[in-house]
Amino acid sequence: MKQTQPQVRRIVRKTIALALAAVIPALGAFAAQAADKVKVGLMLPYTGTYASLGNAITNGFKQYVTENGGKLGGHEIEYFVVDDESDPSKATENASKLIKRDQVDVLVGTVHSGVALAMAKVARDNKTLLIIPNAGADELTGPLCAPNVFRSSFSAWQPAYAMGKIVADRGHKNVVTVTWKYSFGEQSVAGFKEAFEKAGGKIAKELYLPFPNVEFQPFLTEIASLKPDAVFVFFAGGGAVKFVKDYDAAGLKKSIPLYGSGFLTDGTIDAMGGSGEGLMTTLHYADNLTNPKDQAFRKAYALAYKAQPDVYAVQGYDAAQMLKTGLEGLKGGKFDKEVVAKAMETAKVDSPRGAFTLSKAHNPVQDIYLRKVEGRENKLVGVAEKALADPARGCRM
Amino acid sequence: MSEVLLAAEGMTRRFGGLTANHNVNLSLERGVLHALLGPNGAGKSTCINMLSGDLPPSEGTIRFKGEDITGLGSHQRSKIGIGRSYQRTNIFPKFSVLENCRLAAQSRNPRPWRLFADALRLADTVERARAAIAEAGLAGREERIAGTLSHGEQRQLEIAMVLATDAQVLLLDEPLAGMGSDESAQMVTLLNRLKATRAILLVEHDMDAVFAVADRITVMVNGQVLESGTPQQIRNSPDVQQAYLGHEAEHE
Amino acid sequence: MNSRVSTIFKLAVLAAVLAFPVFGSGFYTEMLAKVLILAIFAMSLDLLVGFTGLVSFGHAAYFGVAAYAVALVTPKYDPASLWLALPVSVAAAALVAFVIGLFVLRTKGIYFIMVTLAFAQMAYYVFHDTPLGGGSDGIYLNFKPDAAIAGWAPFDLNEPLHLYYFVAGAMLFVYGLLKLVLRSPFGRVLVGIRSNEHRMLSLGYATFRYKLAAFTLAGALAGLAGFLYAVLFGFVTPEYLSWHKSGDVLLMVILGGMGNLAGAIAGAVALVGLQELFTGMTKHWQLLMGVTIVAAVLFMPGGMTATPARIMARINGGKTNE
Amino acid sequence: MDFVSFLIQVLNSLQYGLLLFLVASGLTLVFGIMGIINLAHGSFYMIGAYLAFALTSMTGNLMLSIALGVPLAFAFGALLEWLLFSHLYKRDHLEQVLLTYGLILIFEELRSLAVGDDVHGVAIPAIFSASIPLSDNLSYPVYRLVISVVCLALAGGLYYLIQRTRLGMMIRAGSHDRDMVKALGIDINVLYRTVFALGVALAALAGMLAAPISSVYPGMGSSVLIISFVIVVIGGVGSVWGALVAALLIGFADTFGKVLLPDLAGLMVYLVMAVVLLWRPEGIFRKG
Repeated sequence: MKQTQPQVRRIVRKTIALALAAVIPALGAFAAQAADKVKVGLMLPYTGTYASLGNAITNGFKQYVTENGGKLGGHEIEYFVVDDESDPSKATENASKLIKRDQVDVLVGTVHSGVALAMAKVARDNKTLLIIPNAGADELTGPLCAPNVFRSSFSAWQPAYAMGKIVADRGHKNVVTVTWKYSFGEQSVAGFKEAFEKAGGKIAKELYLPFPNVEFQPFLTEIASLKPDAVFVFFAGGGAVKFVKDYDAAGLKKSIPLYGSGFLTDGTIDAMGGSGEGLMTTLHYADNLTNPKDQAFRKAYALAYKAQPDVYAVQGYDAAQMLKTGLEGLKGGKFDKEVVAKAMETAKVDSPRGAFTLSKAHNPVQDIYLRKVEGRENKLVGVAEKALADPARGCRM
Repeated sequence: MSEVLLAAEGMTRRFGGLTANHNVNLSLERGVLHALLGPNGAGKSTCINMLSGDLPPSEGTIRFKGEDITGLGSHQRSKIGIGRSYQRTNIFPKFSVLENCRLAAQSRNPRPWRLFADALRLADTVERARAAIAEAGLAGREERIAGTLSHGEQRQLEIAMVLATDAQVLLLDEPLAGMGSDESAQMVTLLNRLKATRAILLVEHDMDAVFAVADRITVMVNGQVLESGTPQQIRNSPDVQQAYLGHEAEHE
Repeated sequence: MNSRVSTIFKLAVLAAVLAFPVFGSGFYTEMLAKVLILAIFAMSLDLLVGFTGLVSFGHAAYFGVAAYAVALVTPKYDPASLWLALPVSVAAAALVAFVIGLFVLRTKGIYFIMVTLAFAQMAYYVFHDTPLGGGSDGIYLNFKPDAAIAGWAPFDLNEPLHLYYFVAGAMLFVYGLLKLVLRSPFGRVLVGIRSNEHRMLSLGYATFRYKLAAFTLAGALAGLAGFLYAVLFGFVTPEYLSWHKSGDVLLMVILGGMGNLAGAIAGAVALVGLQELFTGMTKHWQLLMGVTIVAAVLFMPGGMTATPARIMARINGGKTNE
Repeated sequence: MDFVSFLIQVLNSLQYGLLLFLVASGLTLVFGIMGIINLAHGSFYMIGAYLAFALTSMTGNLMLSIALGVPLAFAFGALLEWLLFSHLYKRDHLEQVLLTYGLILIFEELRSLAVGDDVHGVAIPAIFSASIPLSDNLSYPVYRLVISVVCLALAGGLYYLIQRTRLGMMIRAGSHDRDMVKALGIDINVLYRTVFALGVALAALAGMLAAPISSVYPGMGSSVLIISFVIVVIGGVGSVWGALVAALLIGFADTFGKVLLPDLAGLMVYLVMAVVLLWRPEGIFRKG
């Protein structure tokens, strides 16, 4: 019953519009444009471990929309929000809630890779536009790439690959890797290994511990006895803090340098106390970039949300920028996802992280920075890889 | 001599350092009501638990119709015809009287694979249950919820359930406990009727009742058989008088 | 009279379920299908918790195993036959339940709760940590199973409406099956075991075998639910086997009222309904959920299905007191 | 693995096991004596860790924070028992599962509202911040050893409390037979309130002590919950010694599992539990 009434109303409205359009074409066009809001479905974690990431992404996205007066490409933006709880088992229905119930035009999400994979499936089945503002699973812009799936963040491979070369360049020959036994960790290690071995390095041992176990001591002992030249890790959040603190407390930081994918030290430096000092990581963002875009962004963000922005906020902000480019493709016309997708593909995003374009598989082609923890910041050391594109293995598009 | 149904030879049970039953020999014959007497802690419950299979003996052999059944569990012993009632009422309090006995009767012909049959319409089972209820003197109370019966009636239900399993050997653990004199009298009549076709082991505190129905009495003290014989022999045994009654006085 | 009211109520619910897609939108039809699947899941657990007295805290394992089974038997670029995938999934769940049952049924009470949890966690890690299940990110079920028999397709699961009625049919099938099983000699024994297992033993029942059979049957039906869930959503993740899922289904059973198939269904409806209601209200919806659960425990002992009777009893009791 | 590494891994196992014992000890009390399957135990651990964070940022001293926090947690536990759990003793244990499940959600959201969702660190007290060198490149943080010592002291203290004091006598009686406790003229309500509050205080203490090494983050409670259950069940419900032995067993299984059988590391803990329970279905130290 709920559904039939609007349907009737829509039919009536269409009939009237059609009649009017026949008589006064200009008026008809005007009516169509005024009604043409774009519905954006934000499917992000607002509870649980990744809640702060979900909030940062949301803030970043909304900031850009607000900067543009609530409109992107002339289309007013209407939000629909769903908490995905970072629970993959609820992901498909949450996504279809936004697509089928709220009938959003664009889906934005999410942090957790497993959830993002489920979203990508729903987006593909329903041919809805999807912009992924964080989840780094290589598959999303690899074998599962699709014309309607975009990413504003990174692939797990990117920062790790960049680090592989850095570590080799710094003269380390023999490296141990440590991460959780889950896809993101495994893909990061694979990316690192690829570049590191290509540059002549050797992985002494790959250590994995079951997610979300944080008892690192056995591995620290093993590292101490293996005596590698360096250690590469992928951890994030609480696990990252604990690993870095434990590594330092075990005295290993002095003798065996630690490197990581940038998430190790993003949003975690304060909690590490002094243990993070001097750590080198690679990511597509750093705290003291000098480009004016970043400075403006940070200032506005701090003003609006009373908090310092982080890489997640940037990714949310850029998701909105990408959407803007896409919607501009409509040239004020009715929403057409194919047109939007086509336009979005060509986006040159003026991101706070530095300008980037999108690869064929719709993943950012971006600079990866080498950063060093100084005080409470990930200070820029230099560009590790210029305009690094994910290889998009398995993408047939 | 009548047919020996259940016999224990050298049955011993130890709990850690404590010997609860030591070298107990006991035999139950068809048509004979065998009473087991003894003060608290004499090992009567341990003994009945070993006979019913609730407790494995540490040593000794238990035979049913001459066959060694020491290794069988309680459900297997029930299957071959050894039924027991419990000292503490042990029924299904939320089920009706009929369902209590029906479950007991169903165990003789369980047919678990008949998933689409209505258990309440399996005539043989229901008839057997009703017959057992009638035999135990509970006719007319079939639909009552067992937990709402009077204490005496619940004891009767215990017996009815054992009867419904068609047991040839009845191991009855204090069926008279907590009964009023009228109820006791009824139970005694019932026991007298039942023993004609079955072998009964009766563990009981009520001396009067025991001497009224028992054909044979075994007295246990400290986990050992002190004396075994006819009621007359037991009554006259100085050992029993000394040991058993002495203990009794101490304890109660 | 009371039972007539309840029969009429059940028929009304059934009619509403069957008529729903005619009026409801695609999304709500899909959501109701999900509720029906969870109802199957909850009923299968109720067979253990409510009827046999076996509190399994690892029931999601069988749900998840079947979901993975259908994903794994489906070829990458073709649909699998429904008539192969369905029996294989259910059988896989039943087999896993049987083997786990052999172990866990040796324990009792709190230990049983924990050992079922431990085995479910093992199953979780098998799919999470090994390449068998596609790793932590899960795998897609790209094609829904094909219902064709020798070229003739009675229905097509790709049609949302067909899928919905297939699910509704499965739910009715499970409800009917369990109703029949529970009045059968076998079911009566289960209820007896719940009430007093020791007595069942002394009456001559090999209770272990009965419990194992019940455990396997419950696993198979949970597998049916898992199969349908995977088909409905087309995505399988290790989280299907997580202890949170086992906890959720236990919640449904307890909320609805144990030992009552209709209660299990009501519990599934209530849990999903509340989630929908609360997530729409605030970011901190889990706070509302938690408060509701706590309030339900304190003020609704015996679950939802026992509540009308309690209210009636209080009203009647009040009258007689006056 | 060379011999020195082996010894260090043994130390790791012991140290981890003791930490696990700390987390599980409160659970085994509540579990064994009150028969409550308290799923919110992990939340109390989380609350303890956040208390440590909040109090330390106010007082600047972890030890002072603990001295303040433990009584707070005890009072909080007593309040909860009075408010919620006291209504549940006559009910089905499953309803307690349900109630405590609800509490997890409530506590987690309240935490999010009060403190937010960021990761926080708590500084190790300065006097314990040193490290002891173990091999040429590996040293052991003193604070970890301090925790181990505290855990051992706590195990001893609990043993003394349960075996030697009047409260302990009542607790032991209560875990065997509630009627007996009543018959002894003990106010069972007070006993339960005390035990529950003690359980909460222990969990919170564990959280506070662990905060400097584990950091403080959303969802930290649920990660210790299941492992605590595993320990309690392996050790035997209600047995403090059992919990200690089981915690050490798990410490060894986890440590050596990670090193020697990395592919099975996730399963290891549960495998150990399954094997123990198949061997002893009531846990290692089941009493009575």
